[in-house]
Amino acid sequence: MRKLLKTTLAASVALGALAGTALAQNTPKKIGYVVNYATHEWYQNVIKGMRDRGQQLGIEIEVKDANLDVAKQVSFAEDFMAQGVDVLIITPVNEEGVAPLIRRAKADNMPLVLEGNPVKGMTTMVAICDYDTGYHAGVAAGKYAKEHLGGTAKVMNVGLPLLSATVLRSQGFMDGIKTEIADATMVHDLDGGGNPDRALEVSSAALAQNADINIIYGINDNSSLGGLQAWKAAGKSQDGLLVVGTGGEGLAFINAMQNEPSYKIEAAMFPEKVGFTAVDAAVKVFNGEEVPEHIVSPTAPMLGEDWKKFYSVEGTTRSVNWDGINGVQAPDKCMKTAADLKQ
Amino acid sequence: MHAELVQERGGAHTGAAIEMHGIGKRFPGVIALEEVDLVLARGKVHALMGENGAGKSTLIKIMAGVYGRDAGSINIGGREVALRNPREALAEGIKVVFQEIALISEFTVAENIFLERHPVGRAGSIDWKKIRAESAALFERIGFDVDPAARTGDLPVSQQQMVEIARALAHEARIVVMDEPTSSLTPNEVALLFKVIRRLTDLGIAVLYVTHKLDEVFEIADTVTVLRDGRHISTRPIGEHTHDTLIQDMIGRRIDNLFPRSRGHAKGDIALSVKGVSTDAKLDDVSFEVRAGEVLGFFGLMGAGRTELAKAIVGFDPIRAGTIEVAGRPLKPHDTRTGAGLGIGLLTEDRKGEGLMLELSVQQNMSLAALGAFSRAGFVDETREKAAVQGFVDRFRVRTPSLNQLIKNLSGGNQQKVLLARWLMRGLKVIVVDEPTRGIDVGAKSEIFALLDRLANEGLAVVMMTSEMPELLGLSDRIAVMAEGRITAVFDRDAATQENILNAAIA
Amino acid sequence: MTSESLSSTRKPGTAFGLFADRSQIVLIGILAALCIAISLAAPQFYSEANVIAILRQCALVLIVAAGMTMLLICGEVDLSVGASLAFVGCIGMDVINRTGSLTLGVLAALAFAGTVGLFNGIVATRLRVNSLIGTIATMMMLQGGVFLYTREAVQNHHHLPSFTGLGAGYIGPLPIPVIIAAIVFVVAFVALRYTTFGRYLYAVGASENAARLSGLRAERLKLIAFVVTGLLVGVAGMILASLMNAGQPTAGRGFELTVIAAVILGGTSLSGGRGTLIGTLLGVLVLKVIDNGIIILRWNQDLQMVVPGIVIILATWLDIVRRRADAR
Amino acid sequence: MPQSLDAAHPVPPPAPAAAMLKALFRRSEIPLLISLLVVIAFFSIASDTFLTTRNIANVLGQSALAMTAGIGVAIVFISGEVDVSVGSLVAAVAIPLIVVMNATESLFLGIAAALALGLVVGAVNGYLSAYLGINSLIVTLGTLFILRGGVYLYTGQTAIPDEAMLESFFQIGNGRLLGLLPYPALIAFVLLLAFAYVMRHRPFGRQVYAVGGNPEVARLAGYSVKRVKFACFIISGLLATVAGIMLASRLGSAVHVAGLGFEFQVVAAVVLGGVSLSGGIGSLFGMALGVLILSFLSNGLGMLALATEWQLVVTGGIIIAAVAFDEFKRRRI
Repeated sequence: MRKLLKTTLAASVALGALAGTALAQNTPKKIGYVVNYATHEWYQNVIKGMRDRGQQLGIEIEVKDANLDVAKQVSFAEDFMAQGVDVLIITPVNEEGVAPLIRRAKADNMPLVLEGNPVKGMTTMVAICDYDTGYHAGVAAGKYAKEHLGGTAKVMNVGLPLLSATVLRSQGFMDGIKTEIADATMVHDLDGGGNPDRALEVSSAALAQNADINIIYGINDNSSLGGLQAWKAAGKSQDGLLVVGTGGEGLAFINAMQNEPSYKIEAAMFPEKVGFTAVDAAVKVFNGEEVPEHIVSPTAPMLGEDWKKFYSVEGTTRSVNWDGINGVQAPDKCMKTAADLKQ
Repeated sequence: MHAELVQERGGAHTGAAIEMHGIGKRFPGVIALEEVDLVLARGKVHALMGENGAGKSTLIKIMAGVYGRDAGSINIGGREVALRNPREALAEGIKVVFQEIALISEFTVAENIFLERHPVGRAGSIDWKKIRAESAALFERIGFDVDPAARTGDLPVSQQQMVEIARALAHEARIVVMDEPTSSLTPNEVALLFKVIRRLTDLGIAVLYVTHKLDEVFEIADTVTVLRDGRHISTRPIGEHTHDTLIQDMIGRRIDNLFPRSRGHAKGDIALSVKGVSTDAKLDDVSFEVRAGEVLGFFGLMGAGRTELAKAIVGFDPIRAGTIEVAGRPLKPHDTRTGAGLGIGLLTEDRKGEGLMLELSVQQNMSLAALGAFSRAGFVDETREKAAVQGFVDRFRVRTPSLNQLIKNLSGGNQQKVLLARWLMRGLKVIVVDEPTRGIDVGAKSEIFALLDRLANEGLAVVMMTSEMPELLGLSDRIAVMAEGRITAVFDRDAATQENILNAAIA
Repeated sequence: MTSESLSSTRKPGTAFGLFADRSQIVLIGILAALCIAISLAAPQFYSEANVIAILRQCALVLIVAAGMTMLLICGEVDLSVGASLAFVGCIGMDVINRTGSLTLGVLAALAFAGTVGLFNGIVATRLRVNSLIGTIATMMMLQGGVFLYTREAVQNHHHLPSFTGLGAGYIGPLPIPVIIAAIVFVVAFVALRYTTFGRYLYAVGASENAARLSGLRAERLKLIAFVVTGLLVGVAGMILASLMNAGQPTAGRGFELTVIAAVILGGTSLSGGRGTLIGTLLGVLVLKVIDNGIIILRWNQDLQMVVPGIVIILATWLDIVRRRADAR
Repeated sequence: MPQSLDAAHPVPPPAPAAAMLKALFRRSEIPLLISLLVVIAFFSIASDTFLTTRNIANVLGQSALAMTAGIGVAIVFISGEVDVSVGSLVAAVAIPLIVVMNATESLFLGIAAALALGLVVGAVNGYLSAYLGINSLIVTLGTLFILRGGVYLYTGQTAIPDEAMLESFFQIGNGRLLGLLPYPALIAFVLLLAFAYVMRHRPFGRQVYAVGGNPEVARLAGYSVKRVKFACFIISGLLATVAGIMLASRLGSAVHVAGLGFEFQVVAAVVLGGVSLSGGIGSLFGMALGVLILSFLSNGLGMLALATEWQLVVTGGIIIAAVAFDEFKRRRI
């Protein structure tokens, strides 16, 4: 309890400090955010970060959920423009699919910030580096494998080829792990749909075919947990297994890290920080300030008990330890982006 | 307009309109038609008669292009024609008026008249004005009083049947086939129908008239062809026939009395008591009683509410007011399960829609209502079930290759026997039969008639809805007449005459 | 494919039940061909682990498909099973967390799932909304409702071994879900094949009016089929929650289509009155073997959408061809 | 006599006022129109940004996709069949469109290629359903999966961007007539009028109603039931293609995840619009009203900042209520 208080205090101090700098400028009154998938925990936390920051700066944040529908996304952005918000933030369902929208926003003089994925013709984007996230988790996994798994790395990737971001994570993970274990291989590359049950299903088949898998990588927590559950359902012992998850958006990974002996690494992507940063970027764009094309929001692999530095849990509520998160350094540039995938 | 057309084309009103020779058709396990000949003369009415399953419907479906033939030739105007589908048959000038209403109920009457070909104006748009005007003119010509703009589904069945018949006039037909056209018509409409038929023959059109009603044949037909068991039996001018010879040709033996009555007048306790039943749709304060062993006949013109009454008293349709008691115990309205439990069941007039489960077998169809009796703790004892079904198949002489035959492959009369058996297997106190012999020929009719008679004799109470006078007068102990949802008169068997029944029905 | 014999028409006894119905021979052939082809290319197909993985996947689908078969036979359909599956898991997990009792959790899950089935049944039979549309609407409401209930996955707090066992446990060599599915299958098979209830379902599906006139309570029978399907979703939902060690609100997407595809593939008619549980079992196996084979063979997983689509159309067409041949 | 021709009753009876009222009420359009007005009125009061010309124009543009595809789906429904493949088809047709445009820089060739694919898919659906007699729900569910899988396989699960960047192509989905009415709304409206005319005043339209209302009767009247149904599937394929082209223009690319769940939206709107699943009943104007109701509802709930979960719950409830009402009405009146 005392710890929670301390965290909250620290957070407000941090917020206040940042708010101080921001308040010197003009602030937009209302920001419209078209999120691609609001029911997902990741985006709920992004929104939470936005609202926290918005409250600090006295900005109203309105959210519309495209619910993974590209057509609806364009419609909602249109609605916001008709409604007359001051800045628009969009998380594209698909990065190609919002190109005409950006053109129309420009024609309407509507300041626009993208979250997540870069789009041709955009002003700025706030995003984590997916490749880097995977890469650093991969390096950590390599080190762990050297120490605990006898130096072999047979990876089952519970991936999601549907999105460039998740493809980058998987690539980064493999590249990272190879820096430590040169002969690390991806034994199975799966499409787990990002869903826990689908991930469970496809992993079961893959685990049955390849008994030598010793590392499960999931592009999000649902995927890594689905893979782990498939492992458990096959009646296998978790000795000699390493599970690496990505995201760290909810309670699921904390639960797993506490209770599952193999769930040792989580590549945290701090969604709250993404939302926080996006609002700051929106204010800057609103004021016509110079902004970099890619504003990077930090990520970091968390090993073992590391998560306690960033989050505290009380019952079923998770609160942000802003001190910890703000202490994580973000790179200026990503090692690899979606643009690199196309070549 | 149309009349001239036909006359021009028809030329002399004599000679063959269509010649069919050696027609053969097989269905799985059944030879429906074998070596059947039929020649229709221009401007004449040719009656086609035959028992249940004799092959009449198969033959007219071949003429309509609904079925292909397996053997034989069809010549029209000296040309052999294929008649692969209804379109080809229509193009050859063959128009079939089926017993089942063949109208689109969502369309207006006028549009249905021109269903085969919507007249179009310039630019290919439908000429609705012409459709309206011509159908109105057509109705006026034949004296048929119905609004061409009415939605067809809103009309009573008899008027729909008349629309069907009128439709035959609107087309450039050379051959008109009518399948049991009077089965749902009122006497006035039958007269109208005969007028239409005479008009058709005056135009040189050949009419094939399929029916079971002997009186009608003697009234309208020039020639009669009889089929039996899929074979051609006889073709004779009507003048060479008497009632008896015709029946003999149809069933291969003589019947002295079509509706033999074996019963005395012994009546038991009250089996069914209906008091003040009214429904939203039709019925208005209907009350009557039926005793065990008694047959109560209900007569009424189309739309009088007989079918509605039948469905209400077995618990199929909801009622607004009134009570129904079976053997002294109250029936819960709108609940057929308690109805069946109390021992009342309905033999429906709509076999396809409400009686049969077409995709299921004879056995599954027959044992449905009595399944509970063959089961212990919810499990069906199939040996007992099968034995019972076989028993009824034998007793009712149901013609089926096996108990596993799908019921849709049986003829109408055999289907009706299966449905009757469905109730008798269960054991009833009261059976309500609605047009029990509709679409069934003389032989099967008299079988079903005899069955009902015997059942009443065994103590069953029978409520019979019928529009056929001989049936009504032959079987009923008492006759109730309905008009507009009310009972207008009740006659004892001895007091009932055709005249006073009709008078009460019109009232 | 042609047969002149009359015995090819279906027998009431064997018609909806016994093993050698001809439509099922096609499916058995497809299944055998698939198994042989896959195992030739990837011998691990027959490994114990893989067979158990396939069976466990089949179990979830089969449990719900047993109910869906009954529904389709009586002429109805339920598209809300996928959304309900997710919701059930969340509720079951939540109740276990609150009470620490597996029994109460399972009961809550069953109560909820049964209520969803009841709701679908009432909408279809009392309000007379076509169940295809009505259950799509229920699906939407459940998808929305589950996020109103919980914003995130409900984690397993107590780690009850009995709860874990529900999905991942074994009795002897057999996984518990497979045993549950086998029990459900046998009960449903017997119910459809040997009881009056089963016979009534076929009758209601073949002609609701005729069934009603024969003294059956058609609406109530349909209602029961809806509730049974709902309850089976409850069972499957708890197994899935156990397998995932959490109640996942995002689970079950597309599950309804897998289930319906399997039932249709098994020869059950969408228009009611026709279908068998053996067929459904074969349908489930075929679909899941295809799914598994595509992964085992390392084919592009996008084929997991394409191949079942083709197989279902093909199987339905073969069934039509066969029935036409029988009718000739 | 007035020439007001309703889809199902081209010649309304010249009846007294009560019967007229009854006939009016039996048409699904009137209650639907009232519902639409209630929805609009409600949100106009509840949100101050709802009833603006710009917003209304936007919603009309947004509803154009569902309306265009909905015309085809409604026609297939009226013919007594079902088409749920439109969700994947709108994504699939964008591929030939964009690929050909990128290669040839010709909007015309791109659209031709897209229409060709739509035609083929419609023909396959129609052939399998009408001529081979496979249940159309199964067929189109199958093609829904096959097409989506095919799109993923072809694109490798990425979007194909529009590299030709033709202004004309951009304008299709994003341009506005007089700077106000989005072109998609205009296209959908013209198509709606054209097909409503066909369904009421051309023999083909009447054949579709007859075939759906009673196929046996239609066959006896000499119609080729199979050919009519086949044609309906082709119409549906082509109209879904038009919707797909408009969507591709709005997205500036062929997006592999486009149209996921679109079939549910369209079917829901069509059914809400009073088009019966059993065939032969319903009108295209009813369908259009169904689409508009759902579009305004989605827009309005969004304006009230109601979360997706509430939107789902509300929409689901409305569908059940609307269809139940329709059924109730059909039985009572």
